[in-house]
This record gives sequence, C-alpha cells and structure tokens, in this order.
Amino acid sequence: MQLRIVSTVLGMLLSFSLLAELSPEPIPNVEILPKDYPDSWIFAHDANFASLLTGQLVILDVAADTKEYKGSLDASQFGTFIQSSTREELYVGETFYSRGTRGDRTDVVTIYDKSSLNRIGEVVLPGEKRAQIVVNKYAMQLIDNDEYLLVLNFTPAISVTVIDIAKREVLNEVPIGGCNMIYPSGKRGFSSLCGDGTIMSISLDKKGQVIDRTRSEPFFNADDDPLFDKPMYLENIAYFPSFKGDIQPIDMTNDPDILPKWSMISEEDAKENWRPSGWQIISASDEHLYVLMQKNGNWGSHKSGGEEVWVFDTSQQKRIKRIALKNPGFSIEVTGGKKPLLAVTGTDMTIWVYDLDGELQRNIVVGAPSAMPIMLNAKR
Amino acid sequence: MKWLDNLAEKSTRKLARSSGRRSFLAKLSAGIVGGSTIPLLPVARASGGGNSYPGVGSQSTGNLEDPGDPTSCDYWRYCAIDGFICACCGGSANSCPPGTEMSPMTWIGTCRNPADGKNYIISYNDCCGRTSCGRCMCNRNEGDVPVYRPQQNNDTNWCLGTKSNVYNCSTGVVLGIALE
Amino acid sequence: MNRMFQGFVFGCIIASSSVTNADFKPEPIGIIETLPEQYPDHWIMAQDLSFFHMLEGAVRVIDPSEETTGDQYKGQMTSSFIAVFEHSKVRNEHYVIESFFSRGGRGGKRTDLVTIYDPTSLSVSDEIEIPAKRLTGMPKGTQAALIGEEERFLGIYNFTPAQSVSIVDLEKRVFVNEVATEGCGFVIPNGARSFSSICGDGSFLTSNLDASGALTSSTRTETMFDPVGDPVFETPIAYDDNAYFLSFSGKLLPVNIGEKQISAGDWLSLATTEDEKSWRPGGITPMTSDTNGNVYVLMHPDGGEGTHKNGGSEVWVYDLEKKKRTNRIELKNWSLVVGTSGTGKNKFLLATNTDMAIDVYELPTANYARTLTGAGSTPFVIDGLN
Amino acid sequence: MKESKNLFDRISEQVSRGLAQNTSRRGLFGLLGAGIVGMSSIPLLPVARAAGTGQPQASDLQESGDDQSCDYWRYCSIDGFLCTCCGGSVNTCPPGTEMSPITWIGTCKNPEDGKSYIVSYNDCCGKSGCGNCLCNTNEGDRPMYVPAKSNDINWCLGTQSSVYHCSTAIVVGMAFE
Repeated sequence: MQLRIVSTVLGMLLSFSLLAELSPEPIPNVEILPKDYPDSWIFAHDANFASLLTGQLVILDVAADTKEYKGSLDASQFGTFIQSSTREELYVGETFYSRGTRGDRTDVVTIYDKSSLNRIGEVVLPGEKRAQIVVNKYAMQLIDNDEYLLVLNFTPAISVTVIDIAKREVLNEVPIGGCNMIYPSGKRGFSSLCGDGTIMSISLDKKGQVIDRTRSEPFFNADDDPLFDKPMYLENIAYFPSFKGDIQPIDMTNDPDILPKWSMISEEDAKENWRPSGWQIISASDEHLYVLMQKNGNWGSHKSGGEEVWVFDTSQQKRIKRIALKNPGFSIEVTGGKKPLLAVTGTDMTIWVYDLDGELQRNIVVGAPSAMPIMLNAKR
Repeated sequence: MKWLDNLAEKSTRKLARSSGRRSFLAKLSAGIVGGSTIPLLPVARASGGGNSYPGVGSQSTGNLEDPGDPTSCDYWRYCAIDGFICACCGGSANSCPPGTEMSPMTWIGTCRNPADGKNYIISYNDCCGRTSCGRCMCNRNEGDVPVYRPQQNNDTNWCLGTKSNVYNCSTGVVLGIALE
Repeated sequence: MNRMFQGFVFGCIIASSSVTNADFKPEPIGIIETLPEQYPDHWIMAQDLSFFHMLEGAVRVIDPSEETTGDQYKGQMTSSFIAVFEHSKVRNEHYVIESFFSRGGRGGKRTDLVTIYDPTSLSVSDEIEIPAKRLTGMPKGTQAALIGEEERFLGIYNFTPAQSVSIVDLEKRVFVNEVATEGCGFVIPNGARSFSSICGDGSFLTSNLDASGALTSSTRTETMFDPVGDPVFETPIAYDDNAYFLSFSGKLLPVNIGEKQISAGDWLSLATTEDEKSWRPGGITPMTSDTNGNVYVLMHPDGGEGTHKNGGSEVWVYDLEKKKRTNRIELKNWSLVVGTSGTGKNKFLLATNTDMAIDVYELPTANYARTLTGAGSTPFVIDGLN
Repeated sequence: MKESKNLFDRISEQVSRGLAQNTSRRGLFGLLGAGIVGMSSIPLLPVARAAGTGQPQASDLQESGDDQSCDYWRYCSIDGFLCTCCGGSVNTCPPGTEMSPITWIGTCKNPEDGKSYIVSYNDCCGKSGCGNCLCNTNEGDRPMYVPAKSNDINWCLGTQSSVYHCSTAIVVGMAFE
C-alpha cells in the first residue's frame, strides 16, 4: 500500500514543470530548538483540568511578537516538570493508564532532549504513588548540581523518591510523614514544610540514603497565617509569602535557617485588605521579589488571583513598585537575562506580558480554549 | 471564583463560521498521496489585518514570492488544509514542531500562489506524536470529497506510518508547480 | 507515617459521635447512581469527540427534555481518541470502539478495543481487542455497524490506508476476521448477515458472511452516483429497505442494499423551487431521520464548492412516504450537527450550534425549547436510541 | 479546641468587617477543622456504618437552595466539578464511576437550621473529567504541607483509577456548636 502511494507521488512530481518560482521543500522537516534557550523563553504548564490526561507544557518566547510558540511536551495526569541546568534535558513526571482513564497504572519520569524535544529516556517510578496534585514546582526538584531528581509521592502517605538522573536509576524512597513538598536544601538534600509549623530537613549520601534528618521549632501557624507552599528561591534563600502578607525567608544553604520575617503590608494597605493571592504568586529578578496581590482579600480568597503585582527589595524589605495589571493575574513569573519580562497568566487563562516598568507588551493564547497555563517556568 | 467565570467566558471565544470562497479552486484538482489532516469546525478567517486568531503573533514568510501570513487561515498554501496550523504551534508552513514526527503520507491540494499566479502542488503533512496543539484551527474544503475517496478527503487522521498516531498539527509543503 | 491522618479521623469520630442525640441521620457514603435498563426513547447519546483533547472524548447520556444541566446529564462513558459509539437493542449493550496509547499524547503502543458498557451501570462489562488499524477521523455514522438480525457481528472500518473491515463476534466476544474491501470503505448493514461499502468510483461492494463471520462471497455494483460531480455524504439514513444517501447538491438517492443485489432508485430533490437551488446541505453530521420516515437535513444558502461542511441556518424536512419536502425549519442558531430522538409527545430535533452547545427543538412543531450546555466541548454526533 | 475557637473568633471578626460575600456559610470552617476519613480502615466511623445500609436515605435534614450552584451550602469547601451536574447527586456518584473512600472534609453551616454539619467531599473516579459546573471554594483550604486540608490534591486515592471525574458533598455528621 505504501509502495503504491510512493509511486503516486513520484508520478505527480514527474508531471511538474521545471518553472517553479518556489523550490520544492524537503519532507520530512522537523524544527530543532537551540541547545541554550534565550532568557525570554518560558515553559507554560497547561494543567488542563477538564482533560487531565492531555496536560502539556508549551514553550513560549514571551519577548516575541511573532513565532512566540516554540513547541510542546505532553504531561499526563497532574504532570510535574523541571529543566536541568547542567544537562540538555527536560524532565516530566506523569501517569498513564493502559485504558486511558482505567486499567494498569504506570508512573514515569520522561526525559526529553532540550533541543530536539525528543524523548530520550524514561524512568519508571515504583509503587503507583506519584503525587497527583495541581501543578506545583515543588513536587519534583533537582538537587546537588542536578545529579539527583526527587519526586513527591502521596497515597496519602507522603514520601520522596530519589533518582540518580544521570544513571536513570531509582535509589531510594524517603518517608516524610507529617511534612510535604520538596524544597532543595543543603549540599545534597531537601526540606519539607510540616503541618505543625515546622520545617524538616533531610540530607542524603551519594547513594540516596538518609544520613541526617532535622526538624526545626515551630515558626509559623498553619491555621492562623499559613505560608504558601510555592516559594521563590533567590540564591539559597527561599522566600515564602504568607496568606496575610508576610514574607518568611529561609536560608537553605545548610539546614534551614529561619530568617526574620517581614511584612509586605503597610498600615495603609491593611485598610484595603491587600493580600497575596493566586496560584504561582511570587517570582524574582535580581534582589527584587514580585508578588501578585489582591485588594479586599479575605478568608478563602488566597487562590482567587490579584489585580496588582508588588515589587519588594529584599535587602531593604520594602516595596519599591506597584504594577497594575490590565487583566487580573492568576500566576506570575519574571524571566532572567538583561531585559527581564513579567509574564502573567491572567484569570482569563491567557498569558499577559509586561516589561518591568509595568507596560503591557503583548498577550499570548497558549492552546485550546480550555487551556489552563497556571504554572510558568522561566529558563533555569 | 472570578477566574472560573472568566474561563467559562473564554471558552465561548469560539471559532467563527467561514465565509467567502475561492471559486477558482473548485476547478483545481486536489489529490492524495497518502495524506494529511484532521478535520474540523469551519474556522476563523481574516477580517482586515492580522491572522484573526487572538493571542497568536502574526508572521511573514519574508519572501515576496511566497506572500502572506503563515499563521493565517487565508494563507495561500492552506486552500485545502484541515487542522491546527503548525506555524502557530512551533513549526512553520513547511516544518513540524520540535519533538513531533512528520507523517510520510500526505494529502495533496493544488493552490494558487497570488505572487506569480501559478498553481502549486501542496502537501499537507501532519505532525504527530504530541497531543493536539489547539491553536489556529483552520478548515478549508475546496476539493474535499467524502471519505470513500480517502485520497481526496480531509476528515481522516493522516498520522499514519508514524510512530504515534496522535495528531498535533498540519503543515502545507510546496512540492512543485502543477501543470496548467 | 499514617499517624497524622489517624489523628484527623479520630477527631471526626469524636465530633460525630457526640451528636448522637441530635435528630439527624448521617448520609451513606459510596452510593453510585444507576440508569434504567431501558432508557426513555427521547434520551440522547451525545458524543463529544473532544477535538482539542482527543484522548478524552466522552459519550454522554442526556435527557433533552429537562431544564437544568444536572437533570439533563445522566452519565458518561469516556471514549478515547475520536472513538465510535454503537448501541445494540438486541443485546442492550453500549459499544465504544476506541484506541489507547501506552504513553498518552506522545503515543507508545497502540491498542484498539471494542469496550462493552452495561447501559444500567455505565461500567465496563467486557472488552474485545481488535487490530489497531481502525479509521480515526471525523465521525461518520458508518464507521462501524452491527451486522445481522441477531446483531451478532460488529463490523469496524479500517484504514491504514489499506481498506478493510474487522469483524467481531459479539456473542463469543472475539475478533474473528478481517474482510478486505480495497477501494471501498464503511459498513452499511442491511439486516442480513452481510454489509455494503461505498467505493471511490461511486459503486457499492457487498460482503457476505457465514455463521462464523468469515467472508463467503462479495459482489460489486455498477457506478450509482458521480463521486466527483455530485458526491454523496458517507452516511445514509435507513428507511424501509432503502439506504438514502444525500448528495452535495441536495438530492436524495434511495439505494436498495440487499444481500444479493443492490439497486438505486430515482433521485429525490430537497429543493422545490428555482429559488431554493442555491441552498446546499452541509455540516459535520448534516442529516438525520425519525421513525416516521422524515429526513432532516441541515441546509445553508449560497452553497458551492467546499461549503459541504459549513453547517446551516435551516433544517429541511423531507417525508419519504409522501416523497416531498414538508417543512423548512429556521434554526435559532447556525448549526453543524443534527440528530433526533423520541416518539410521541417527547420527540426532539437536536442541533449542535457553532458555540458547540446543543439546541433542542420540539417535534413536530419545531419550536425551540432549550439549549443543552453539558454536552462537552465538541459534541459532533447526536444519536437517539431508536 | 482552644486554638480553633480563637481562629473562629478571628474569622467572625473578618466577616463583621464586611469582607465576605456569602456571610451565611462563611466563617464556620475551621471550627472543627477538616479531616480525612479512611472509610474502609476505620469501621467505627458513623460514616462507614451508614454506608452499610446501601441505600441513599433522605435524612431529616431541611435544606434549601440549588445543589447545582456553587453557592449551595454544602459546597463551602469543594474544589471540582459538581456531581449534581454530572449524572450523580449531591451525595451519589454518576453511573460507572467509583467513589473515593478517602475524603477531604469540611464544616458547613446549613442556613435552614443554622447548624453546622460535617460534609465529606468524596470524589467520583475512573472517568474523564466531567467538565460541568466547576466550583472552587477555598475556605479552610491550606497549602500542601497540610495535606488533609488541601484541595489541590487529587483525592481519587484508594480507587481502581485515580482519574478524577466529579465531587460529591455528603453530610456525615453534625459539628459542635
């Protein structure tokens, strides 16, 4: 059958005249991306709530008015995503069923080549326990110069699977009961926030075995003023905003060092009940934190999104700028490089791009009408 | 809750009905060779400037001999295309997005290049192995015949002969000039 | 490890048991709804092909006579990768013919199945693996069909692009045979243990099966229509002993598809006046019928080459008994898909509009009644159960 | 309970400052907190005993409102597609799905009798997302490190398939006043 088709093509080609103004174009022809992406590229993670099996990551150049869509990766069933900064690799944690929504379950970390976006490997995760949570960067992290990949499990028993990612080999599973999420800390380890207001820290040896486990004194109250679970790292300091508007810095260089917290909310702001709100609400550029803020925030409004982005200087611990968004934001990310841009996933689920002075640059639609690109990953 | 409302509103941002046809295309043959495409809703057509797809950047071929915007459903090469336009999805008019696979079998149309007035054979190779791109849905049916003539039909998923049959987007590759 | 969770659980026990005196009975947990064994005949099976997310289509069971989404929506069967739906009255079973990929959107190993659903529980009662070569594409009613009076066999059209039909024995729950239909496609049943396929040259091929599902003989007709000048849509409607095919120009071709012999009748015209000649049928599913021999066709004005999928602003009704067009229904919204359901008082014309919501019209008045909103993102097929 | 009481006071204070839109059902959450029910493993739960009867039963609960609306009183801490719009009901799953035995629990105030009830948000699993009536209320919701109070987690756990379809809201008990 294919032979017949090929001969049909040849037959048609033979009948073409040689007067072509446009030359015949090669088939097949598949794009390749640069090994080192420009600073303005981001990965927009479309959680796709109405069709979770077809979640995806879309690579966008937020500085571009043309050819802004660079490619995509699939990320099935509450996928997780992280880029390697030492290898030309991208990692997607995902879950498949042999019959789509039913049948045998397989959890994998899929490994993609960064420039071809071809799948170059896969690590099958044991135990059918990969955490399925709404897209969250801290459900999968790289540590120790990207040598080890950590994947969160939730059954609801909570643990972390340790993978030697160079060898594509599962090394260990570390239980972290009472605590959750993976915040890289120390030379080769991670920390997790705990429901009792403490932070637990685990150090691993080269074989992924636990060599040390510490737990802090309680330093926040998860009932009264919880910390958001998605912090922003600047160097080794993780900045956790709280529901009511504090910033809790934690130095993750070694065992977590709880630094003094400070408030983003002035007395004036408090009168208008400004609070942080949204999904991915904090990002950073240089020494500056960018936080998505909501006016008239209240109990339960911490995931509603906000109408302004406030910029704070971390050394002075004070606000240096307010950016009013054209369309309310749900998630934000600041790109790196010399000309950073502020990318905002609007509550309309399209991407709004601003310069750091707050001027709207462009609006980008990511995919199908149901797309929900609620996690933005700047180039790492 | 506001964002949910807005989301619902956005999903009503639907594709418009097509209008305006090029009758000259009706006379041209569109043949298969294998074939490409997936089908769909009749789509948004340019009204005035731009490609008429909100949130999608316009493009230019930068080639006077190949005029038009490859992200627009009105681009001359797309006279018998049916699916998501690859130029909006990380590919171009004649290339697939990274990480996908181009279908070796293609559905072929004959489209007139307004620059030289000549008719070109266009091969609508599908790009496969990624879930639907979802951007720039474009469906033009000049020369389309029902599926019992598969070689002239664009309702078929032409991700055949590829490692994955999952359809991502469609290209429009110039194969050569058609004899008048 | 689980201590924390137990803590929460015990907290709840204390709370709950402390209210034993209160005048209150807790509600049971774990109850799953069921549907009646025989659905009311005005219910519809709306198939959401999920065009933007093809791995997660669904066949949704909907009561179009109800007012709220919740009352309308009865349940769904997830249908993977632009699947095909069939229902057997004889066996009272639903069939979803679907494809799975071991690694989802990026592919991996493909598995094609006939998934069998129990209509009462809407749960999977069985599955039959078939060759991974079924046609995938826009929905056509004749991609698969039940064959024979006893509906023992299911024929499924394959396209690789080699053309064939897979025969499944529904009684034994096995794939039994692949019948080559080179140059022809689709499965049009005729009630006997045979089926016909439409060929690219305008002729028909009939394949006859034996009791085991093996091919015994096949016959091919002369050309019956012009597939270039005025092609017919793939999917006919069946009435009496005829299959009525609709041509792009708006004519109906009655074809008597018998086991031994196929014969075409005279063309019937939907248009009645000269003014109507520019009206053309079109849509994703442009034609349907009811149990009384009325054909409903989605029509648009100013038709021409390439407009055959544009949908329409009107539905024209043709009465096959009276052999004349009896009505022109002006639709509330431009629509792309039509279907009917029901008999007697609860009888409906359904039309998927360009917002992908389903408008409901009461028959025979054709009065607009309501719009169904819970039918999914792209409901391209609406099946009544008659 | 002391901590919770204080919390409740503080929430009430916010309500009185006029921040809330739905004051009727606001502020009661956190009184008892929220918890997970492991139905199969904890037979002592009234929840489990009731389930043994096998039939949905109309309790003496007086209710009002539209259970297909996100504002319905039982939905004070739900996140997902309402099963009432998906072929199920407020306390039953659509045909062919499986109800998750592990649930996230909220405390909602019934405006009809002014009492607070414990509502169990059992997910229905094993079919693709329903897509109808998406509702997300976050009162009492906590970040992921308090998993028992986080609605960002796919709670289709302990089911044959973890694919999420829709959410119910089952009244399983009465809360302390």
